[in-house]
Amino acid sequence: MILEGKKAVWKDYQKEIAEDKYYYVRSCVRQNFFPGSETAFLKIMREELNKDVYEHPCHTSCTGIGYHSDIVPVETTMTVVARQFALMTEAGYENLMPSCITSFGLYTEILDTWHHFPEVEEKVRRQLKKATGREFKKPKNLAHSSDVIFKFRKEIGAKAKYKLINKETGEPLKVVDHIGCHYAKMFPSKGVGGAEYPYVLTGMIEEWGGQIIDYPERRHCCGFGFRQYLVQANRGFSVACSKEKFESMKPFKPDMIITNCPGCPMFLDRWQYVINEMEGKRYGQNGEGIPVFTYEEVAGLVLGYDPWELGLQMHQTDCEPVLNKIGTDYSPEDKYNLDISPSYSKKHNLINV
Amino acid sequence: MGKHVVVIGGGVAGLEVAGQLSKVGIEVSLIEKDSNTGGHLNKWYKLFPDRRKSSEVMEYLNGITVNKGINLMTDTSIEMFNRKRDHFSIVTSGGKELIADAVIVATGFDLFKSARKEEYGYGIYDNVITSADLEEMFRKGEISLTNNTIPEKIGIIHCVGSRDEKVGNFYCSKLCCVTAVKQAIEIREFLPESKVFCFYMDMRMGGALYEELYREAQEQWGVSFIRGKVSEASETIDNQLLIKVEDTLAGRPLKMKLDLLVLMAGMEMSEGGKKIAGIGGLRTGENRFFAATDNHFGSNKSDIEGVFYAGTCTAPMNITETISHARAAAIEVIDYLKCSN
Amino acid sequence: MGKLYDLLLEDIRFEEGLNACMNCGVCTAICPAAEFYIYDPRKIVDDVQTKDDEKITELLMSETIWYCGECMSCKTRCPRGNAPGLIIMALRSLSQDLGYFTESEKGRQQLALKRTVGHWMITYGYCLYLEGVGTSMHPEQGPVWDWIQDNWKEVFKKMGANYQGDGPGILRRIPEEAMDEIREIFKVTGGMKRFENIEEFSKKKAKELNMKLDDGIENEYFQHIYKTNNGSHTR
Amino acid sequence: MDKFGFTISTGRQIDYESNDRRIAEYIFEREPSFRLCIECGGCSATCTTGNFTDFSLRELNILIKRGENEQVREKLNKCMLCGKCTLVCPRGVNTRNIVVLAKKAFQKSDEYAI
Repeated sequence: MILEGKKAVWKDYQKEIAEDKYYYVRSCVRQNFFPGSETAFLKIMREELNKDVYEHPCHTSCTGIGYHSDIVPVETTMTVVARQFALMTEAGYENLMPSCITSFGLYTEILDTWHHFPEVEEKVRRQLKKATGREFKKPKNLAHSSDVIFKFRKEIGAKAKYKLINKETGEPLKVVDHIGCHYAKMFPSKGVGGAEYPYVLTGMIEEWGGQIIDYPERRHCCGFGFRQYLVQANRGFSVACSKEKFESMKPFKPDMIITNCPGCPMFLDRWQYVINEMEGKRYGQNGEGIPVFTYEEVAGLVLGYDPWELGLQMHQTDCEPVLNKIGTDYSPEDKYNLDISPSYSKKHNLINV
Repeated sequence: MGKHVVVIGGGVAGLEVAGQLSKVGIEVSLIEKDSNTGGHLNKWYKLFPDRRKSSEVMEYLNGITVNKGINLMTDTSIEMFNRKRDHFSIVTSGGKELIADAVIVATGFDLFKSARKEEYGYGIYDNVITSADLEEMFRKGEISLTNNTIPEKIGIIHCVGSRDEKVGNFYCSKLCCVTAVKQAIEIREFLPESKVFCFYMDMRMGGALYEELYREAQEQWGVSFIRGKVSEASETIDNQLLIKVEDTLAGRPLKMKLDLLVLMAGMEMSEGGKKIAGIGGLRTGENRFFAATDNHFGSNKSDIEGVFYAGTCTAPMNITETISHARAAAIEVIDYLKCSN
Repeated sequence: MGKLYDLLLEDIRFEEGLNACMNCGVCTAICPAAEFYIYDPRKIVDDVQTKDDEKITELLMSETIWYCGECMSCKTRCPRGNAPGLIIMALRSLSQDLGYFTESEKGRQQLALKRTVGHWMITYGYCLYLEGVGTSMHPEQGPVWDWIQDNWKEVFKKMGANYQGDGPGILRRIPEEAMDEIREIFKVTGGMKRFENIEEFSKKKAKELNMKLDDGIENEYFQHIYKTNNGSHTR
Repeated sequence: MDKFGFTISTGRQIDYESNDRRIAEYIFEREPSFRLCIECGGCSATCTTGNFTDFSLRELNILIKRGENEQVREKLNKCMLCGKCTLVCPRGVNTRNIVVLAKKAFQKSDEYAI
């Protein structure tokens, strides 16, 4: 592997990411499976980085999962997305920052379609007006929330309490990055680092002390495939995809997996449990699984947030091996203790600052 | 006649056209940006279809430069280029002004920069090389991997940078298929224990003796041909390359581990040619090569009277075609100079 | 000849997704679905570009158009700028419009998706709304999911959620006015029509198969389409 | 299966490294024209069986070369050995003999002779 070659590719894919004043839209999957990640994200943005992040109470799902399950027609999806734009316009924001990769991909795709087919945009404007009376401006800047954390990775690194380094050996943790398919595969120029060697998570890991490892199935889909997971009869395909990835990364002995898509960490986490149940196979070291994290969780850990406030107890595959390696100060016995009241949730989640 | 012609580019086409013009007593200034003439040919080991040594062709071409009436200027490029009524004023990088009655553009091609096909990992994965790198190995007489071991399984990917709108090249470079076949045979000659696989979309064996060479590769050298465009390569923990392709004629995806991957880089309009097009106001086509006035009987003519094209600056060509095209350019120039008398 | 092709052309994704295919197979080579299912996106694109009504009808009734996971890896690589994934989406839409989807085991699953994801979307404004969706439908979620389901409200409170609350935040209750807008959009743009279509053709199919299909998910037909895999899709 | 309601799918890629190509090697040695196929499909087009079933001689040739032996074995007996294919082949491949040799090779491999 020649790092210089990758650096040359990364240089070709610099994307513009807004500096401040973000309009945040949430992710259906993240909310249900990794709610702590979105909470931590807002805390980092607002408290650590002093950014203006606005969330509109009336925004909804973009319909992405329904759209990619093909039960929602493209025009419906475009109009729901147009409504999101309208809410943003009305709130006086122009930098759209979705939490979800499917949404990010969908917004990117729709803006591209409208660019090439202005008549489609006009039709959507008419339909939105008819259905809701709303009008909209298109976002000036569209960046996924992982792009924004990437942008401020150095600022986060400067405040870090922990590094992604094995405190016993002094060696950097070996990290596998997994990028959501819709981040850059459809429009490589819209992703930091492009589609083939995405830099968005690699940049964070490098900055926070870890070492990214490349492995043959790095670009492979986690296997969600929308209908391929959502319907039980199809899940054999879904799990097979993740298994392909685990088999491929195993020889590299990764300490952890970091992801930027809401769904992927859930699948990479749960499928390890299923494969172990079905075949008695584990892919981590010492007979353990490979801990899987969202990038918000990793940022939170680096900043010294409590693992149980980050929601790491909502993972099926234990995250403790990583906590122990980097030396997180945490209380193992409180993992499932729900009586301890959250230290920051009220302040940072419910109110738009 | 006392005429002076400037030839831009000292590769195969430039040398040949200069030689032909000097033969009939026309004074030629041959301008070459590198310190040697011969262009890409310098890097090649043997040539298709008969696998003669490229040095033999080089010998013929270098012989031309000593012709009477050829003023060879190496390490020189063109900075300005204007038509002034009945002649051209050309300013070189050395600041010298040349006055010419006609100009021949023979700026040739550049090999496609294979790193642009990111998914094949050229410049990133250790043992991914281009057809040009392989020729270099042939010239050194040694095919080896970065860890100095000998490869056993070698894959050749056709159409790298050709027939691919992802890199903006819709056209076929037309010589890569036969180059792949030639190189596959040569690998087998060098490494009799090796296995060679060519991954192609179509085998475009449209030149004299090409198909015969293809047959020889199958029959005598046991080269395998698999129809499918390789989707990606990645590096395994033992430094092998895992490739993914559809074996389209079996209708099944196929994965294979290789020790060495060779990319058949296509041909593109040269950077030098683009520069000349810019300063000379010469028209280029959608494929970015120079656009001739007529595809059938004006392939040497530009839109500017007195400016002609020779060789691969207009389209991918093999050496035979390049030499023919250069000779045709000489005839056009001689004709033009006669008429302008 | 070409009538169905013309219908496909009305889908903007089809126009974006199909130039001329040269059968290089780069899509199939990288396709996760082709790796596991007996599936070849190259072949589908090639069949579609013949414009042959008979071939397209066969596709619309087939299992094969339902294997794609819409990861769009194919779009990254196609040297002709095609996106087989988008072509598949257009085929799936047309299959549902014409009611052909119930002719295949995988196609029939659209009702399951409509009654889960679709239902959540127009009821709550989220594509996923998993309170109460226990491990019976999702055994792969593991013991942690049991714990989360058993302690749903407390877990979400601890995670800083605004569960069913007013204002912004995680799993907030989206105001009824906002939901009215979403439902109106579905009405105006054909989303409701798609839902009705899926229901209507599924009911017809259930009758044909002599299976019970009531509302919701606790009925014979739903459970059948959600769980049945006849094993012919993979090797 | 019982607990989860599905099993983990297995891949259907041709896995070049794990396939056994001894059947192909056996044929290469005895029928050198096997190497010459350019997969034009002339044989399949003229093949009587191919015109009535989904049997494809062209595909069979490839599957043998890739070592997809299970599939080859299954398809092999569909050939009626009429030899019409050899009349049309532009590369002079003795397709009929390839089928004959493949059958022999399977027989031998069943007897553990190759």
